Amino acid sequence: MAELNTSPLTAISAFAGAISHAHFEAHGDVHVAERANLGLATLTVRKGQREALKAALLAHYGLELLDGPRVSRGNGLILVGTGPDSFLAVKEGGGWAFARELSATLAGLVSVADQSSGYGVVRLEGPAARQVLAKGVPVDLHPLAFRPDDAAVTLASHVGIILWQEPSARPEQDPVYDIAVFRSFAESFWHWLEQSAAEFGLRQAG
Amino acid sequence: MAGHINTTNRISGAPEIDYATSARFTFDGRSYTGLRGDTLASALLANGVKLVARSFKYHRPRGILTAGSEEPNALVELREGARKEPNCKATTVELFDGLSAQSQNRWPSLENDIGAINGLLSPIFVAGFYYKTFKWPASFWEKLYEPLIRRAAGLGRLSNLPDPDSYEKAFAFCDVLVIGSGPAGLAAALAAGRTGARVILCEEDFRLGGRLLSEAGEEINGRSAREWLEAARAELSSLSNVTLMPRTAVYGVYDGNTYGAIEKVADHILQPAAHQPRQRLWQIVATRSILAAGALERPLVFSGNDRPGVMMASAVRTYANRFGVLAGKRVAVFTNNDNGWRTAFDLAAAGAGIPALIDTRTDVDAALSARGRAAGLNIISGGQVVATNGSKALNEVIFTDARGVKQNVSADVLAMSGGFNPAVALTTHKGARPAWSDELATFVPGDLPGGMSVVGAAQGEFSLGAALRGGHTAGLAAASATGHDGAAGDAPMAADEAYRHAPMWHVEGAKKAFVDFQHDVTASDITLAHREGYRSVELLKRYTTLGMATDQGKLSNINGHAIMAALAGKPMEQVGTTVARAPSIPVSIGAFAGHSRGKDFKPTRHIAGHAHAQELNATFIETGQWLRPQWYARPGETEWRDSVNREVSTTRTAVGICDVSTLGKIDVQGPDAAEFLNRVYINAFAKLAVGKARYGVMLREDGFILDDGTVARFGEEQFVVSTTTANAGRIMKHLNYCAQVLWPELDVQIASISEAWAQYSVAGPRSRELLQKMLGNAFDLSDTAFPFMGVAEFDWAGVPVRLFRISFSGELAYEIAVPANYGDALSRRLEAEGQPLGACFYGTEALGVMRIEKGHVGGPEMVGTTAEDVGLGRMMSTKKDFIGKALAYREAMVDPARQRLVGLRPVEAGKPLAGGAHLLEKGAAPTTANDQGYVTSVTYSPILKSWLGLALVKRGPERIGERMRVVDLLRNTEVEVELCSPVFLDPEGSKLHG
Amino acid sequence: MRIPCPYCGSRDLREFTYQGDAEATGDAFERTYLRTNPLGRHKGYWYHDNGCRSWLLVERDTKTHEIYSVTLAQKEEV
Amino acid sequence: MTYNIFSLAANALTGHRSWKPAWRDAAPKSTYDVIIIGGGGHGLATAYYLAKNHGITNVAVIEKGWIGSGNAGRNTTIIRSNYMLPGNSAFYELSMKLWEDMERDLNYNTMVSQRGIVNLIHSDAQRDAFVRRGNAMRLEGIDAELLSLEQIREMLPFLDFNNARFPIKGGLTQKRGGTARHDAVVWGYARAADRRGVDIIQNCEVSGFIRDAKGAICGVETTRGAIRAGKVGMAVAGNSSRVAAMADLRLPIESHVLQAFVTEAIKPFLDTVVTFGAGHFYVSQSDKGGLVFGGDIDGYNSYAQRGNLPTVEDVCEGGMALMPAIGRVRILRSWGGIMDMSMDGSPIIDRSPVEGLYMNAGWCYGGFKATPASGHCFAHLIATGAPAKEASAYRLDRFARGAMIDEKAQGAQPNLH
Ligand SMILES: Cc1cc2nc3c(=O)[nH]c(=O)nc-3n(C[C@H](O)[C@H](O)[C@H](O)COP(=O)(O)OP(=O)(O)OC[C@H]3O[C@@H](n4cnc5c(N)ncnc54)[C@H](O)[C@@H]3O)c2cc1C
Ligand SMILES: NC(=O)c1ccc[n+]([C@@H]2O[C@H](COP(=O)([O-])OP(=O)(O)OC[C@H]3O[C@@H](n4cnc5c(N)ncnc54)[C@H](O)[C@@H]3O)[C@@H](O)[C@H]2O)c1
Ligand SMILES: Cc1cc2nc3c(=O)[nH]c(=O)nc-3n(C[C@H](O)[C@H](O)[C@H](O)COP(=O)(O)O)c2cc1C
Ligand SMILES: [Zn+2]
Repeated sequence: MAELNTSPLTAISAFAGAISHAHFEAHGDVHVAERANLGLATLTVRKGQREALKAALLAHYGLELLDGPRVSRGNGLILVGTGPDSFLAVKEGGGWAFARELSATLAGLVSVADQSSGYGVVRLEGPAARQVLAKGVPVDLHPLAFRPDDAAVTLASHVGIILWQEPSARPEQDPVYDIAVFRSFAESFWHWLEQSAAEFGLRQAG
Repeated sequence: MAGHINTTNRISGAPEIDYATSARFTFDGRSYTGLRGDTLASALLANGVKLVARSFKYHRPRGILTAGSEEPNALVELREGARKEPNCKATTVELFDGLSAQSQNRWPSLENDIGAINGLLSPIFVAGFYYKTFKWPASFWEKLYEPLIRRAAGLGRLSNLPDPDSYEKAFAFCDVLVIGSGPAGLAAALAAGRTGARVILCEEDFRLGGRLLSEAGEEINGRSAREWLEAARAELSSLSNVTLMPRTAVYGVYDGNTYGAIEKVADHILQPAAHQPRQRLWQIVATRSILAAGALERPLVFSGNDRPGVMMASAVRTYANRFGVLAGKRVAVFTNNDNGWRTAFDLAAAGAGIPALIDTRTDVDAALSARGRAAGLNIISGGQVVATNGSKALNEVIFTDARGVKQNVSADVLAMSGGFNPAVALTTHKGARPAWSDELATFVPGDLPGGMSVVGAAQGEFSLGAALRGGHTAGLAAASATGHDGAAGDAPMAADEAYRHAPMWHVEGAKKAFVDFQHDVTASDITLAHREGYRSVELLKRYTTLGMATDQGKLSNINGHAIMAALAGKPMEQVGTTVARAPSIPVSIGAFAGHSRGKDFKPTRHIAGHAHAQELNATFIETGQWLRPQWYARPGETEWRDSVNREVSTTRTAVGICDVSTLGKIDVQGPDAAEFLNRVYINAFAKLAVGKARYGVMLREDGFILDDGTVARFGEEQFVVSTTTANAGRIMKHLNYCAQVLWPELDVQIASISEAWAQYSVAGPRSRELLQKMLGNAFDLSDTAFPFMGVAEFDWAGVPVRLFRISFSGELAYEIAVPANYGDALSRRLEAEGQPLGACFYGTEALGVMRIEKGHVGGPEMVGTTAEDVGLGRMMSTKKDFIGKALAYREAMVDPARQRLVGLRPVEAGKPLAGGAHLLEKGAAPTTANDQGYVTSVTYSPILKSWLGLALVKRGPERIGERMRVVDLLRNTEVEVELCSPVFLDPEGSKLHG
Repeated sequence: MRIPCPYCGSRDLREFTYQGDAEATGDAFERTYLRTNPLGRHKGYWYHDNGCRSWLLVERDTKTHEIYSVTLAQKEEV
Repeated sequence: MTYNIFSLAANALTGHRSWKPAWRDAAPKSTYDVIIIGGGGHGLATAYYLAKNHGITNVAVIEKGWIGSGNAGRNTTIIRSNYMLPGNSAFYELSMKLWEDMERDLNYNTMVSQRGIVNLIHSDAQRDAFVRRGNAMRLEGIDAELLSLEQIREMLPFLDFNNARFPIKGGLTQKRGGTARHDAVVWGYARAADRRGVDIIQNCEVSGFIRDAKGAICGVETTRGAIRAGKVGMAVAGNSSRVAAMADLRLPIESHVLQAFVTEAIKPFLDTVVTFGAGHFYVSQSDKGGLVFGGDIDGYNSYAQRGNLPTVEDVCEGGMALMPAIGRVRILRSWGGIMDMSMDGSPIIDRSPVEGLYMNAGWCYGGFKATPASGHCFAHLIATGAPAKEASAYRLDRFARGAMIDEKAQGAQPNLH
């Protein structure tokens, strides 16, 4: 009989499969990479706790919570506005432990659900990124209408996405978008992305 | 390739034509050469081809009538093989090297078309003739008459092969959308663009310029219009806030300032480049729009007006000035307005003979007449064309002069002009109607869609000066309305030539006078419709098919309606016009589908363990958008049944593993979470203990079953609701409705976590052994520590685990969940740990077998049933309110005679049962009245060695033990069954405890 | 059609689903089955399905599809 | 003048000068025995059967626009009787029988074309559901056949069999189903009713009801004046709620827009009616050559006879998924109609709670095929006061009783029916 296997399970990120089969160009105007190992959590404000939450976020993370579909940034985490009382909390390298940390820190103020595996996140950048997204995202992403730290919960073709623009050196010419997609849709989303980006050349970033 | 100018009718000096680059093409197999800048129509005319098509009904010979997308006659099949495209307008097809086109709707050839016999029978084939005949005998309709009609009708052919090209959709947003790039549109785009507003300019044609491309000798700002055009194009291209979209037609106006446009990305080349779509469907959201779509010239209705060679006067000019093609050597003109004169002047200047200029008016402007006389024109004022001659091409025009004296001239082109109709279609897509203008004798825009303004010829402003001024002013106003008030310079200036015109709707004559060219609707058809009472323009349309062809009446409607108005003795504003609809330019179905076709029709959702399941040789099944393992075939298993039977037996005797990740999982938290669930489910949830799960049923507001599943309580304020795979989205929406709309006072937070967890059912007598071995001392699975319906959360192997002791199979069973990124690893670990225990994976088929053996209701039992119908009535709490309660007790819903759930066993073991078959009593005739119910689910049970069924049967539970027949009249099977309890296996539930 | 979601801003129809009458009054039966169904101004419940998942109260003209007002069905707390 | 090949030939020789109007353009009289509101297929058929079956000829059909301007003039013309539930099948089969005899009965060729209808099956669960339906039809004596994948391949070789997201596994067919020329149905009933003395009054909108002292309805107010009648029947389809509101009634109906599409004409391509089981798409080819197709309702309540782009795209995506050969066929025209979506997807033919007012409504997107039976049964109800046996389940109180006839089992959610 085999020995008790206590070795840790290994993670496979949402886009790992799609990217391993993807066709990339050496040169191109759209660059893409998966942001794996993120800490992700849905954060929903409890009744009457919005002000207390703001204070707690400021105290613990130095994060000033913005209203509406915006990205608020604090020490080590960002909150993406996804609804009147809900946020997608994102932490670099946080994994599933992130949700526990948030639950503990913000107990009583919010309800937290771990989504570190729920979404796959890709980063799309480059001069043609906006044109690629226009082929499926029914939201105005023109630099005058959608700026760094703006967010939108919307669609890309038939796949639901959470989209936000990251700050970058030249956000008008070279925008950087992060896109969270429910895990099971990763391959379909990828396929759409690959087709839509093909004419501009899809390059693997990093 | 060297350019050719020596084709029959080519002339030099057209600035839009690249004389140095030729393009070879074929039409009906014959080779020709055209030039870059040509359309197929201009190239055909250049080569002297007159006959290009046959009409729809009478198969009359037809040529090229116009130079734009309003063309009714010159439709061809373009390309070959799978790329063949029927009904392409030669007048809008951009010529490319290698183009091949065929004429259509003719047999055996264009020259000799048997279908032309319909023309001889035309006294019978009048409007609506088929309503009056073909009635007998009835069966002949499908067998004889209808196939004949169908074969004669229709236009081009489809290849019947999958379209090899791809299509794309795209969204765009702007402050100002300008539709049309004639002088009005260019002026509007310049004015708006200079203020800094975000401008999109859509132009259907492949060149920007509109009528400026077609006219000679015009001046703007004191210089040649050509110079202004080139400067305008250059300036617009240089503005980063202006997007120029040639080859893009706006086809529809929708709610919310949304415009549909179709871009022909690669129709002008042999085939799309790699990664290039053939066409792109744009959805443009524009705060303001400026319609500058110009005006269409109206034909005149007279005997023989459809003969190849009879053309629109503006088109004749377009061919000469823009394309460098003389449509004819002897161009007679028939007009009721000054535009015909312009054609005469330009064509004379280009070297054509003008045998006669026939103007219906007797009061032509003196200066114009003088100019005509000076040019030596044969002017017939007060004249009318009464007939034309020529077989398959015009050779003679017969007309009367003001005194009624008949004359004839030989001519190979008759350029006609009946006045102009503004292109108002896009103003009416949202329901507004155009307004009749007596002054212009045409319809002009009436109420406009919100945010739209109309300029230039589309507004009924027919002079160049007015088009430029109007465009400039509207461009400024639209930009200003979107907050852009920058300087934009002065409006371009040009002359305001007058629009002098005398309406003329129908010239009486002996032969057919066509109103709708493509559909062969004649003036006498309109008379007939009037006589028979089809007088509303909408009835006229439907009875005669006037305006229903591919050109949608762009040329014919107003003439037809005016003839009806005259017959009815009513003014045009009362007669009105028919409704115009999107798309105003026909748009291919492929473009509307875009990326979503083939495998991309709908997204495909993958479970985290997909790759592992593939390695285990799983066959997958679509469950909504998910792909789920259906069974896992092992070597030697030839029938899918073999695999399923093995999976069931293994699970029932050892242990089976099943991916259940697709079930919906909803995280419900908050101080009021328990109260919330208590209101949502029919059974009580308020007192569910932490660390426990409970099965629950939800009803819709109307009292019927909505969904079922288990609810686990992980904490005082934390629950996880599970839903069926199919209903996950619907339940999320429902719970949000409850929380946000029904009970906003409850402090509850809801999040979908379906995707966050990969979940596996581990079922069977050795399931505990497998899991305990795998989890080691991370968790104690003993019955006392973790009893039936227990739930727990703990860490193991570096990840959080959620463990549920719940069972769908009726076996001792668990569900184990880990964050989905670890699903693959868990799946493999389960396989490895399970192997020594004889474990196997099982798919949805085995899952289905086991749930039927246990009589658990599934999707097929929850279609339009009440809780009572499926034996769950006792779960409905009498002590609390819940959604659906108020309506669940309506009389017919609690009628004991309803069809209710029972089990079925064939009397003769081994007889298969069929899902969907109905039940009849023994000896009863197969009638609706005798119908006792139907079979919802069937399976073969390898454990019980029998087919089993679940069925909804009238008073079912009261009739247990009764024998009936399961009858499938479609497949001619009949099986005697005994009604039994739906729980076939282990009714006491002893197996649940292992 | 575009619906100005109070949270997300103006969004395309494809992100939303219409649920039903927000004006029907009466008992459970009447509210569930009997619709006011007027031509003209009407308030209905919509769900921002492919957006912020808010339930919305949309006042809209059922003939022109003009939208007069959109509010969150759940009033924001003050 | 009777329509046949001889009268047509005779007229051809004389320049078609002696044809008479197919129906008189009547002006309203001051009173009628029965007024039918709505000059669609149902209203005109009702008037025809009142005259033909019940001898009631002092009848007016009042139409706000031109006859057929509502859904009768804009539907995708599919006729079938492939219903599943007992309350429906007998009714739609009566309708099918009336279709089969219509041309003779009306002396008008309505081009009833029994080219068959095929419902495609894409999963085992769907096959079971269609087997259930097919058997219910057979029990009612209606033709239904299950088709194998091979049979479908042979009939419709251009469907996507190889690269489909949702593979085709078979089909259910009703060969007697098919299409009819929708406008001709309106004109045929109008002409036949007119020939029996019925007044067809166009451009006359009912704006209110006239009530007697006891509150019973005894006439209508219209844009052309008051018109009195012994009984008033409403058959106004998408406008049912508005007309009922004039009698202070609130109905289990919501009006929704359904779009339809026609392509440019092409040579014969599709010889039957096909419905896609894994998307929202159904299609047939008109005799003129256009592919006539549609899909789901837009999904929001509306009185605009036009829809929006998401639905257009959804329908065409279904079309391309099913028939990738139609990618290069162009949509010529799209339009919308106002569906009287009932809360269970089935119609109502009943007396209203208000004395003197009879109701025919709730046809959803399936009332064209019902036209003859609807007229037949509604006439019976109005003439005799009792429901016709084939329509006996279509009572208004069934919602309160919980006896819905819900083929799709979706509940009181019109946009899901
Ligand atoms: C796009 C589309 C596709 C469809 N496809 C099919 C199909 O394939 N098969 C099928 O069986 N069914 C189909 N239907 C449904 C079918 O068309 C309708 O159910 C049926 O036509 C309704 O009955 P009707 O003909 O009497 O209605 P209508 O023709 O709508 O008649 C009602 C009439 O009442 C008039 N009216 C309304 N209010 C008043 C008033 N106050 N005063 C006077 N007159 C008034 C209206 O102007 C209208 O003419 C479809 C419908 C649409 C819109
Ligand atoms: N001689 C006369 O009596 C007479 C009559 C009418 C117009 N005109 C002349 O025509 C010109 C009118 O200028 P204008 O700018 O109003 O019209 P225009 O005809 O010059 O330009 C209209 C442009 O709109 C494009 N278009 C039409 N529908 C479109 C759509 N749906 N999407 C995209 N593009 C579309 C056309 O292809 C065309 O290029 C003036 O020069 C005027 O003198 C003369
Ligand atoms: C079965 C059917 C076939 C049709 N075929 C055509 C057609 O070939 N050409 C056309 O222009 N319209 C066609 N139509 C659409 C009508 O022109 C019209 O749009 C429809 O009847 C709705 O009327 P409305 O657009 O005037 O509101 C067809 C409609 C139906 C129902
Ligand atoms: Zn929103």
